[in-house]
This record gives sequence, structure tokens and C-alpha cells, in this order.
Amino acid sequence: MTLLRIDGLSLDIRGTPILRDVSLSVEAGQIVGVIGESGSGKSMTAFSVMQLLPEGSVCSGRISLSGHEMLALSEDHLCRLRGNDVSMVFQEPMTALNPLKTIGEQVAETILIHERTSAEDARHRAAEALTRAELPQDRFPLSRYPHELSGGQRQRVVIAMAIALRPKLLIADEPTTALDVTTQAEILTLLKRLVQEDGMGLLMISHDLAVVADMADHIVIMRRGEVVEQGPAQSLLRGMRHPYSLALLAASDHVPDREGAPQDTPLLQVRDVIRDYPTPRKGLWGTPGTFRAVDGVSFDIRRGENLGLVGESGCGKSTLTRAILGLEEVQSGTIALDGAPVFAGHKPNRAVRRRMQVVFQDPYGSFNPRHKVGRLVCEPFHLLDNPPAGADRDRAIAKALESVGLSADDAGKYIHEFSGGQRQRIAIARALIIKPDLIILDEAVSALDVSVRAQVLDLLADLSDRFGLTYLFISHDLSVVRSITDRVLVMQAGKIVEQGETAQVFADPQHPYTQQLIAAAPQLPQDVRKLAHEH
Amino acid sequence: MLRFIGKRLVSLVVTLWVASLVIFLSLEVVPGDPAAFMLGLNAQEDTLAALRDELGLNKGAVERYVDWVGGMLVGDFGTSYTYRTPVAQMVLDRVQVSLPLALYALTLSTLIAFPAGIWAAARRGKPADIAVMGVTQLGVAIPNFWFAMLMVLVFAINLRWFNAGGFAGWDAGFFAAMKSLTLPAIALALPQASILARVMRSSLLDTLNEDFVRTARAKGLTRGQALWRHALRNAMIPVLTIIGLQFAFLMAGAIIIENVFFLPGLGRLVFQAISARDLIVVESVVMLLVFAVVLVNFLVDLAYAAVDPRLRGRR
Amino acid sequence: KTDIVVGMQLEPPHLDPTSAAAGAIDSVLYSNVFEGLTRFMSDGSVVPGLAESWEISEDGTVYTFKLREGVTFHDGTTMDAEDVKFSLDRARAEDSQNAQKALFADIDTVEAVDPATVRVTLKQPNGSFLFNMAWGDAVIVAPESIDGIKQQPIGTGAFKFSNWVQGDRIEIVKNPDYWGEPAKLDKATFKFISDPTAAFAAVMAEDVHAFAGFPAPENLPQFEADPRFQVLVGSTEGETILSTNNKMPPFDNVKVREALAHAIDRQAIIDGAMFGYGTPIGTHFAPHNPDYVDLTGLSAYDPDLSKKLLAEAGFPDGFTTTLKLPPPSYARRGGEIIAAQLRAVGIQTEITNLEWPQWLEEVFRGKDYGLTIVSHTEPADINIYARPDYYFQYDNPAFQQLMVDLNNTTDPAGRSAILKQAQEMIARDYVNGYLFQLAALSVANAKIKGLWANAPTQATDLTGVYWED
Amino acid sequence: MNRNLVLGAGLTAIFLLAALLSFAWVPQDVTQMDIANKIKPPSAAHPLGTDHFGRDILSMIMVGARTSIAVALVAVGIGMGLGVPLGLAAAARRGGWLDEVIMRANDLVFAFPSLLIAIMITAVFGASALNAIIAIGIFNIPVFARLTRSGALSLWTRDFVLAARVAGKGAARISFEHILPNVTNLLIVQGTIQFSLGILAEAGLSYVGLGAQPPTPSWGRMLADSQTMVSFAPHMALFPGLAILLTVLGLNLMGDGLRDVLDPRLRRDRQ
Ligand SMILES: Nc1ncnc2c1ncn2[C@@H]1O[C@H](COP(=O)(O)OP(=O)(O)OP(=O)(O)O)[C@@H](O)[C@H]1O
Ligand SMILES: Nc1ncnc2c1ncn2[C@@H]1O[C@H](COP(=O)(O)OP(=O)(O)OP(=O)(O)O)[C@@H](O)[C@H]1O
Ligand SMILES: [Mg+2]
Ligand SMILES: [Mg+2]
Ligand code: NI
Repeated sequence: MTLLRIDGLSLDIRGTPILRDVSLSVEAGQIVGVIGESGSGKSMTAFSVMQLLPEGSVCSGRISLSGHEMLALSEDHLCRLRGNDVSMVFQEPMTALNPLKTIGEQVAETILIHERTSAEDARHRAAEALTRAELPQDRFPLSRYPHELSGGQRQRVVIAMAIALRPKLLIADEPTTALDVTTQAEILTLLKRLVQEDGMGLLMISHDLAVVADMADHIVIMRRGEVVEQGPAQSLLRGMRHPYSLALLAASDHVPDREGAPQDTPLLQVRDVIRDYPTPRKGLWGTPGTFRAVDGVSFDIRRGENLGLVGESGCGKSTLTRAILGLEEVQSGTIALDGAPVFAGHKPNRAVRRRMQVVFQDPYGSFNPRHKVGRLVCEPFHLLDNPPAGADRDRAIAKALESVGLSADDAGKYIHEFSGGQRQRIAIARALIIKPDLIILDEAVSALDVSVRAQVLDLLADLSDRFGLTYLFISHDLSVVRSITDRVLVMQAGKIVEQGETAQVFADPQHPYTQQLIAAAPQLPQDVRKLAHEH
Repeated sequence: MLRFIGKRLVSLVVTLWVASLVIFLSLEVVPGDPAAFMLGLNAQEDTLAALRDELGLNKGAVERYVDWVGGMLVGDFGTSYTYRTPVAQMVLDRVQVSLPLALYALTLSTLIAFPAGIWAAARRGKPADIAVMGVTQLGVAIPNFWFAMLMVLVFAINLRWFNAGGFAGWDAGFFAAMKSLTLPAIALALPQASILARVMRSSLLDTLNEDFVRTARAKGLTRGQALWRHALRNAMIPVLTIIGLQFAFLMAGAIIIENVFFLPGLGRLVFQAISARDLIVVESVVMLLVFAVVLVNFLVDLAYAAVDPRLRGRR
Repeated sequence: KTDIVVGMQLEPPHLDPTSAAAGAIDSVLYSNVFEGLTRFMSDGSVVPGLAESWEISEDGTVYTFKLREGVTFHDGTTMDAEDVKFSLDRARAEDSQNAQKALFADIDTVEAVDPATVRVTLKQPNGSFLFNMAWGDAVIVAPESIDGIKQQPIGTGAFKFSNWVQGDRIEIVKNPDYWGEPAKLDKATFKFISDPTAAFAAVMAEDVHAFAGFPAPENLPQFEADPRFQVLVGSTEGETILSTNNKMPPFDNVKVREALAHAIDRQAIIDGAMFGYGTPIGTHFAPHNPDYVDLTGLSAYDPDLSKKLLAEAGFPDGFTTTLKLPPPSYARRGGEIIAAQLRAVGIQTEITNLEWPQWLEEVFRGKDYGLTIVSHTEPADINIYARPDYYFQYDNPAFQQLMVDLNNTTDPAGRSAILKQAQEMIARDYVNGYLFQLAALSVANAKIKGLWANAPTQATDLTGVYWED
Repeated sequence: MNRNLVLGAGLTAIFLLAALLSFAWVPQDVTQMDIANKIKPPSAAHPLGTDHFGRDILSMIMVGARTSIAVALVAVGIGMGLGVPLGLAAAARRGGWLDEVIMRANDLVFAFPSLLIAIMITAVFGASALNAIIAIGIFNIPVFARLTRSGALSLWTRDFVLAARVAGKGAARISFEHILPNVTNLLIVQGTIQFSLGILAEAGLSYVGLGAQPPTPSWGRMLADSQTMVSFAPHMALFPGLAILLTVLGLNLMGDGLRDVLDPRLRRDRQ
């Protein structure tokens, strides 16, 4: 019998159609991957199965879960199924747990809700579930609170909660998106193992084709609330027909064309940089300690070079960026652009600063929503001694916007009138407007959907060729770094552990950490990648 | 945890010290001579001088400040200029009215606000919610002295269920005393309950939107279970803050209500003392109230720590 | 029923009538707990108190008091001549804190001739000495009780002090060993309710059985209409006047003061501020006093005349002055009405509401005011006009001489003539705006008898009060 | 359109217009007394009756609205004028000594019982509308300072602020160019709430005789004056009480409505 069968599911939320005619099924022991870009309705499909939809939702069609018609069941009955027959793991591990309860309580709750059993027994079984989720009791006792765990560990608690009663179906909604590659790999392996052990069905939602390709037996591709294509993983990946699927495939392994080679003259020289953050004092009158976020980092960027910087979350990438930009003073070491220090006499050096710009990760947060695009784009003019005014200024804005593929008219609009990709273009326009020598891209494409990401990467490559720009490209996403950089630095806990030509490093990583990173990064199978490049 | 408490304690002491300076300095500039007030229209200059001498009003400001603070540290609040009794004794008498009144009002306010706020949040957008929101809107907007006036008119003068005011005293028995505090407590509690219910509701709605509530629902908890077991405790933090503020307000802010119901409470004591330029009483009571507020805030902070393990720090 | 709860607006700050001005002390203790050599009766007359009788020497300077026998203080000690000497000496001592020290100013010596006889020698004759001795500030206290007197008053009266819950009430109980006619009540409680609304509510709800000095005249008709209650309207010694700063221009000009007098409509003030309770006065003298002269005609309401006088005085467009008002409602309400009336003749007033201490500081002692309203409740106080440094700063040697003559005169007819002359003099000088005599307003349960209607001094004499069955 | 906003703005507008109208016209001059006609119930000549001095209550309420609104508005102005810059400064120097000093000072003000201090201030400096404003205004400062600081703190972590810093802008400039415009929503909402609290506070102070002084009419004093007469002239207490209630209600509803309309979270959902 089919474990989960969704038939002709349509969903409206307060009159807005969200899902149309979605059909898919999951068998016991099977992993079904759902991919699609942001807003395509992946999460809503999952919530429909759980019947945990937002207020004002109207479902039609059929969802049957091991014989239960979910759409026809009473709320009471649904509650009995949730957690027992079907469980769910969410994207954001940091907020998915109640901060005020111990992890033991929270896992045991799943059991106590569904079974009449003693608290003692529930605790015992909770410990067991946690152990199965690779949180052994000796290191992670039940009495821990969520804030005492890392993101990956929290996600394991959520998984333990979900599998405590060995449900028939587990729905995982982007369970690893917020995690580091290495952690992601561990969690994915855990999920796979649990599916095998318990024979449960797994509906795995992701926006990353590579993740799904690696895990799923069956793949469903969604777009704007519809299923555009689905089939067994192996054959689907190699025999995609729908243009959207093909585009998705192509974009997920995109390598922008670049020409022009870096010169030999170093543009930026970073020497033995150390950046300490004070930590709260210990005890009432104790001395404040320090936390070393950047620990003796040295490297050069040559003019016209694309340098990549990879490393896991918290390893100090952004801290280093801020130091290079002269936003914070470093404790020791020097940073110089063309020989001129960015920080002189405890004050940022304006002359150097105006030659560097930055593009941030979050296309939504990096603009003041109250200003018009024109004003936003020309903000770096503040760095100039004689900024252009009036018509000159308008011309400069128009030119910057046009160079990133937008129109001059867009200057009069507000930022909320643009999509994420367009916003990132505006961010690049802002960086370009004072014609800097060096642009630092801090996770500049991480928040974008694959197809949009491909466009932005192309744009960056194109601009670098046209204006002879130098990039410092920071990312935790190895595939991106690999596709666009000439040289790469690998950072771990504030230190550069390896650096070299990108191709060289990826082909033959020397440092164990680099090896681990590369091994953990999900990749499309070689033949599929080749296929992607043909389209 | 200890560090947390220690830090709060230090800031508590500093706040109190600065407060004592502010109070003393601001009352130094008060015009009006307590001696003149006490002796009235026909007093003679030498009589006034004699009295001023006895009251210690001729000493220098620094000396008086040191005397005052030093005295307070050992529980000696000085002697009232007009009443000629130890301030500590007067305050103790008044606290027997003000504290129970504040607690009574706070209890009422919580007893009304919690169910109302939770009910409204659970039925968001439904008639129940709209009704609670409407009533609390009115409750916030009604001047409480006006409401008190109307209550006296209805319940004391017309229906004669309650006394129009006055405090029966604890000697008269617990119920008699509580009865005489009932109308004032209701008048005080109404706006507080309205505010609290609104805070409760909005805080609960916020937490109901949190991811972990969704997680709980996915475990199979019903809407109600998720609310009680997961949302409520998380929603308590802003509610605790408000309760702390309200307690402080009720201790001192009941002046007008104490007047309407002629209760011998702290507020009225200060009010009278201000009128009589009995500065030592004003200083001491205001200082005491500041102390109460700071202490309550400190306790609220401790309560946060009790509710929220993140504040307890690592073990 | 032998107990009573009496409502009262102001609470005494402490319980020593001989070292504070607060009328509230007398309101609770006068005649109930403390007695003097002489005492006031409800009609204002002065009768023997602890002194059974007295003899006055020919020249009016030696008073020999014969004390009552068998009088004991509440602590059981006997009251004798030594106690009297102590009390009077204490009141007039160098470091005395007596608020009415002037009452004793003329005393030269006090001697205890024998336990039942006291001889007081004056420096000069004083026609009002017996009257002075009736004041609450002149009561006889026991020397050994002085230390605790502010909390634990010990007197000779028909009631003993029993308990004080500060901010709320004072209780007194019957004194079984009283020398005179014993009190009919066993217990009396004075309850302090400052808020007029609360006072109304308390009486209506019968929380208090009587309210002496009821603060809201507007509520009296309701009590009158209710058979449960009786309303007692009597007179007080309170001349309510629009005090004028006679030294401050333009009030130094008698024409301006006259204009002021004619601008005021007394009846409107009595109706508006006191809801009809109060007797119009035209000078600083109580209308119930036999020596009173009705001079209201001198300052009849005539705004046109007022404007004319202002123009003559050089203020055709009026002027602006200050009107500083102490807390009682006669002042606050009356002030608003007077401000409106003065505005009608062109005088603008800036109203400032003051608490008593500020009023004393700014107005009474600082003399920093143009106009103010206050009720002078001290009995027979026309002599204040002889004090040029008094806050209305009236400096008239003729009047001062008149007061000297008054003190030197003991024969009643002569005194009466001088008093009449004095009344007329200040009325014609328009020293102040004379508004009305404050009424004594009390509400009580209809079954209570024996309450004072009048208030010749601030007292709530309960010695004759009883419940009628 | 938001129901609360419309209802609240409507109510507020009525009283605002009444206050404005009173400058040009009132049914009867409120400085004129007519003792003969005192305490008359509502009639054609006096739609809301007359008070104990025979003044027209409708006129008194109209002119009184001026006082209430002016006092509350200026008090909020003081609170915002001082509180917002302090909050911005504290956020700009977050963690520094300036932040610490400002926040501790805020806590200190919060620790004082507000009504008592207001009474003290008016008792010390004399009762007047101006002193009432100052007394109410002082307690508005920490409210706005805290609100601004907490709003600003979350903004300081946003990338657009970092972008401005990359563009070489200083803390002061960023505070005014980027932070302030983004906290205005919060400030507007809090402003309406403080405004309504200000009206209640003014009423309370006037009720104990410490607000605006006669002959300036004020709602709180009208209530105080009518207090003893409630039992036989309820109209005297009813109408000023309703005026306070409705204005405060209107402002609160408006605050709620504005919050719904301006809340960035809700707005983002709508896009
Ligand atoms: N609470 C809600 N009310 C109304 N519409 C919603 C709600 N939540 C999501 N939507 C809409 O439903 C559509 C599908 O959203 P859904 O969350 O399923 O997308 P998704 O594929 O999971 O995207 P992502 O990869 O960003 O998580 C979107 O257009 C979204 O705007
Ligand atoms: N202002 C600060 N005060 C104290 N510690 C800080 C501060 N900013 C960052 N850190 C710490 O410094 C370390 C490096 O932070 P940084 O933001 O540079 O990491 P990152 O590599 O950019 O991570 P991510 O990929 O998550 O952006 C982290 O451990 C972080 O907790
Ligand atoms: Mg999703
Ligand atoms: Mg970073
Ligand atoms: Ni409040």
C-alpha cells in the first residue's frame, strides 16, 4: 500500500491560489525529494500533508496517509496522527525548539502525547531517540537546554523528536539549509540511516538539486505551485524534459565564462592580521577575556584577480571583511591597498576606502527601505571629496544601473519594488558607482535561487572583464567559489589553513579540513553535470 | 547565575544611591517652611526659630544628607516635622494599607487579565477576541478616579453593599479589612487588568507564531496544548515586566484612589506631607518607593532567570 | 447607643494644642480632653472652666483665679495651681512653641498662691484676658505628660484619649472620674476624610454619624431632604475676606480699593462658592457679635461705580494683578468667581493655587501678592489691623491708637463703642474686600442631640452629645 | 482600510476639531459666570447643561480640549525631542559608557513613582499647565529613549547600515539618515499611546488641582469640580468624563490601527 498519496491537491490561502493540482506519492522506505525555487509551494505541500496550514487555507483534492483521508479527518484525529504516523523536521533549527524546556522534556513530550505511559518510561525512550539521532547521553544529557547546543545538534534534537515514535512518514522541509556543509552532510547521512533502519518514508524538501540528487529515490520538481516534472531520481536527472527542470539543472552547476588574467602586482596586502573581540568578564570583578576571531591572517590579492575565501560559519570571514574595509581597527597586523594602509592613526583612511566596495549577502536587508534606489546607489559618493551633483549625479546613477542590466528609470523606485536578484544587481551597482579597484562579495549570491544566482555570477564575471575589477569572493558554498575564482583561501577558526589555485585546491586538497569540506559538499553526479553544461 | 545576581545587585545599589541624591537635592529647593506651616498665622519669629532649631532645619545640607542616608541605612527614617513621630512607624502603618491594596489590585488584575488575554489570543479574530479587545480598550481609556466615583455612587451610596471608603483596619478582621479595600482595588485593577490582558494577548500571539509552536503542533499537540505547554511560558516575559511595573505603580500611584476612598495609605501620606512641607517624610517615602520599584525590578529579573534558562548562564 | 463616629476634614498633625496652629487639634481635643481656666460656649460666650471663679483687681492687672476642687488629670494626678502656673509659663517661655504666644504677651507673673488659687499679674490691663484664656492654646496641661503629649495627650476633660490610627482616626473614651457632669457617650471616634466627595459618601452611607465642618455645602440640600439626617447651620468666627496688599501699587490707592469693593457681588460669591451658606459682611467683624455694625452698604455691588473709580484713580483700562488662593474651596471657588467679576470691570487677575505652606511663605510672610482670599477664623481678631507688618500691610496710626485704647478699657460700653468705631474705620478705608462670614456647616444623624451648631472656636464639643432613642 | 484606525482617527479628529473651533467660536464665553443659572441639566440653550458657576459645559469641554491636547502634545514633544536623540546616541554607542549612562539614567527615572513626582514638581514649582507638561514630559523621555534604542539596535545590525559605513558615513549621520526614518513607525505608534496617557495624566493632575489653573478650563478640573455634585447633577461629571474617555479611546484605537498599518512585519507579508 502506498504510504502517502497526494492527488490533485489544490490550495488557496485567503483567495490566493498557492498550489494547483499537485500529485505525488511516497512509499514506505522511499525517499522522495521535492525541489523548486523559493515560493514554489514546497513547504505548503508539506503543511498540507500535516494539515498545519495558515489560517484561511482551503484545500481540495485528496491526501491519503496510510489509509487516512487527511482532508476529511477531525482535528482530534489529526492530532493523533501527527507525531505518531507522520512527523516533520523544519528548516530553522535555531528557533524550532522551545527555549524554556530541556531537550529531554521536548522529546519525551512526543511520546507522552500519544501514549499512556509513565514519565520515567518516556524519558527513557527519549534518551534512546536522542542516541539514535547521534546525541549520546553521556555528552548530551536530557537536561540540556536548546541554547546549550549548536545548530546541527539542535537539528538532531528535532529529528529525535520526530522519530521518537517511529512514524511511518517523515517530512523534512529543507532540514539542512541553515547548516554548514559538513554538518549538512552528517544530518543527511543520519536521515538516510533512519529511513533504512525504520523503513519509513521520507519526503525531503530542498532547493538544492545536488542534495536531492544524492539522497532521493524519486524526485518531484515544483514551480509556482505546480509539479512540472517527476520521476525516479536516476532517470529523471538524466532525462529531464521540462524546460524549467533543465534550466534548474543548468543553473545549479553554472560556471560563468571569464577571460582576462590577473596581473602580478599585488593590490591588497594583508599581513599577520589579528582581530580580538572582548568577551564578557568572568565573575563580578574578573578581567574581560578576549575571543580571537581572526588569527594571524596573511595573503595578497593581485590586481584583476578573483580570490575566493571559504570556511564554515563563524570562522571569521565577515570579521576579516570588516577589517579590510577599515570598519574596525585590528589588534595587530597591517592591511594595505597599493601600499597605503586602510587604517591610519586609529582612523579609517578615506583615500583607501574609496577604492573598495562591498556587496552583502542579504538582498533584502542591505538597503534602507525608506530611500529611493537613486539615493541608495549613490551613497558611496559620500567617500568622494567632490561628489558629482545634479545632472552629473543622475548620469552616474543611470550609468551604474545600466551597467548591471537595469534601467535608468529604476532610480525613482523604492527597493521593495524589486525582486531578490534585481536587488543584488542594485547592490552591485552601488559598489560600482565610485569605480573601486576592489569589490568584496560577502556571500553575495548565497541567498539567491539557483537560476538567479547564475545570472548574478555571469554579471559579476562580465563586469570584472569590462572594468578590470578585483574581487574578494567570500562564500561557504564551495561550488560557487569553485566556479568563479582564480585562487582560493580556506579558513578555519580564524586561520588560513590552505591557499592556492582554485582548480589545484579542489582537485588535490592538502589540509584535512579542506578535504573534509570538499568531501561534504553535495555534488551532482559527474554525468549529470556534464549534461547540465550541454544545455 | 551568581554573576547575574551580583551584577543586578550592584546596579541596584548604584541606582538607589543616585536616587537618594536626586531626591535630596530636589527637595532642597522646595519653597515653604515647615515651621511656618505648623505654627500658623499668628506665630512669632522667635517661636519659629525655636521650632526650626528643634527640627534640625538649621543644619547644613551636607550634614542633613549624611544624617538622613545614614539613618535610613540602620532603619531610622527620622522624625516627621509635623507629626513628630518616627517616620518609620508612620510608614509601617501606611504600608499595612498600601501593600495589601496593591497586592489585592494586582491579584484582581492578573486574575482578570490572564484568562481574558489567553482567551482572546486563542480565539484570535473571533467575536470573543473582539469583545475582549473592545472592553480592554475602554478599560484603558477610563480615568480610574472617575470610575471610582461612579462605583461609590452605585455600590456604596445607592446599593450600600460596601462602605463608601475608609479602612476598617486589620483588627476588624481579615474579611472586614479586605471588604473595605474591595472597591479601591477594583478601581485600581480595571485599567491595569486591561493593559495586562492586551499585553498577554499580543505576547501570546507573537509566541504562537514562533517556529517551536509549529514544531509542537507537528508532534501532535492540539492548538490548546501547544498554547498552554509551549507558548504561555514564553509569552510570560513581557507580561512579567508589566506586572512588575504595575506593582510599582500601584504602591505609589494609588494617591488619587486613596483620596477618593479616604484610605490611610502611603500615597496620601506623601500627598499630605508635600502639602505640609514635611520634607523628611516626603524624602523617606519617595526613597522607600524607589527602593520598592528597584527591588521589584530586581525580583522580576530573577523571575526572568527562573523562567528563561538562557539567562541563567552556563552551569 | 453610646458611641459615635464623627467625620472631620483635617487630621491633627499631633495632639498638643499648645504647640501648633492646626485647628484640627482643637477640633478633636478642645473641651473633650483639654480644658482651660475659662472656656467658650457654643454661642461664643466665655464661662468658667477649670477656674470656678475669679477676681479682677481695680486697675485690671491682677487676676486671681479660684480653681475647682477635685480635678484630676487622666493619668490620675491632681490638677492644682502648680499645673496652671506651669502651663502658662510654658506657653510664654523664651523657647515656647506656642502658635498664639501673643495671647500671653501681657502676662507679667503667674503665682500659685495655694493649691486652689492662682494669681496672674499683667503688665498692663487687657480687656480680653479671660477670653484669651479660653483658647485651645491656653489649656492646662500636666507637667509630667509633656514628653509624650504629642502622641498621648493627658488633660482633665470628660473624655480620655485612647487611640490614634494615623491617617485614619482618633478614638476617645469616657472619663469616669470627670469632675463635672459626665459625658453621655462612652466612646467617640474622629474619622478624617479630607476629600469632600468621600465625606459626602461617608455620611450618606452612614459610615460616620456626624460630620463637623462639612466641606461641600452643595450637598447639604440632599441631607436636608433626607429624614435620616439633620443639617446644622451655625456661625463661625471666620471673616472671609479678599485680602489686599495695601502697600502694593495700585492697591496703595484707596480709590482702587474702593473700586475693588464695588466690583464684587457678595451674594453671587456666597451662592456660587458656598451655595447660599454664609452671611455677607461689610467689615472685619462677626455678624453674630452684639457689637457688629452692618457696613455692607459701603461696598455695594456696583460695577459702573467701580469702573468710574478706577478711571478716577488713573486706571481707565484696569490693570493686572495676582490672586493667590489657598486650598479651601471657599477660596478656590470664590477666587474663580471674583476673578470673573473683576474681569468685568477691567481688572485682570492671574490665579495661582497654593498649598498652605506656600501660601504662608509667599503671601503671609513674603507679602508677595496682590490679592488673596482667606477666612480669618481667630475670634475677635480685628486687632490684626493694628499690625502694620501684618500681611495686608495696613498702616494707620489712628487705628493703632484705637486698639491701645481698647486694651485699656474694661467697661463693656466703652469697649463696644471703640469696636464699632474700629469696624467703621477699616470699612471706610476699604482695607480688604469683605465678603462673608463663613458658616459652620455640620451634618449629623437625625437622632444625635447636643452638637454645637456654631463654631466660636475650632471645637467639636462632645461633652453634651447623646443619641435620642 | 483599517477599522481601528478609522474609528480612532475619527474620534480624535472630533475633539481636535472641537478644540480648533473653540478658538473661533464657542456656544458661550467660558469666562462669563452666570450664578443664577448654575447646575442646569442639558437643555436647548445648553446642550450639555451648565456647571456650578452657570457656565456652558459644551463650551467648557471644547475649550478644555485645547488644554488637554496642548499639555499632552507638548509633553510627548518633550519626550520625543529628548528621548529620541538619547536613544539614537545610546544605540550608536551601544555597549559604550554613553549607552550605559543613558540607560541607567532611564532606569533611574523609571524607578521614581511618576504620579508622585509629578505631584512633587507641581507642588514645588506651583501648579500650572506648564509644570504639568514638564512633569508628564520627563516621564516620556525614557519611554522614547528605550523604544528608540531598541529599535535602533536591531537596525544597526542590518546590512544597509553596514553599507552606509562602507560609504564612509559617521555614526551621527547614519543615525539620522538611516536609523531615524526606520524607527518613525515605532515612534508614531508609541507617540499616540503616550499622547493618550498624557491626556489621562493631565486629567489626573488637574483632578488633584495641580494641572492647568483657572480660569483655563480643563477636563480633569471639571471632573474634580463636579465630584461632590455627581449625586444630584450627574451631567457635570458625565460629559467631561466621556470627553476624556472618548479621546483616549480614540487615540488608543488609532495607535492600534497605525501599528497594524505601519508594522513592517505585516507589510512585508502583504508584498
Ligand atoms: N501564511 C501564509 N499566508 C499566505 N500566503 C503564504 C503563507 N505562507 C506562504 N505563503 C505563500 O505561499 C506560496 C508558497 O510558499 P512556500 O512556503 O510553500 O514556498 P517554498 O517553496 O517552501 O519556498 P522556500 O524555498 O522559500 O521555503 C508563496 O507564494 C508564499 O508567498
Ligand atoms: N561584535 C562581535 N563581538 C564578539 N564576537 C563577535 C563579534 N562579531 C563576530 N564575533 C565572533 O567572531 C567569530 C567570527 O565571526 P564572523 O561573523 O566573522 O564569521 P563568518 O565566517 O562571517 O560566519 P558566517 O558564515 O556565519 O557569516 C564568530 O565566532 C562570532 O561569534
Ligand atoms: Mg519553504
Ligand atoms: Mg559572515
Ligand atoms: Ni500605567
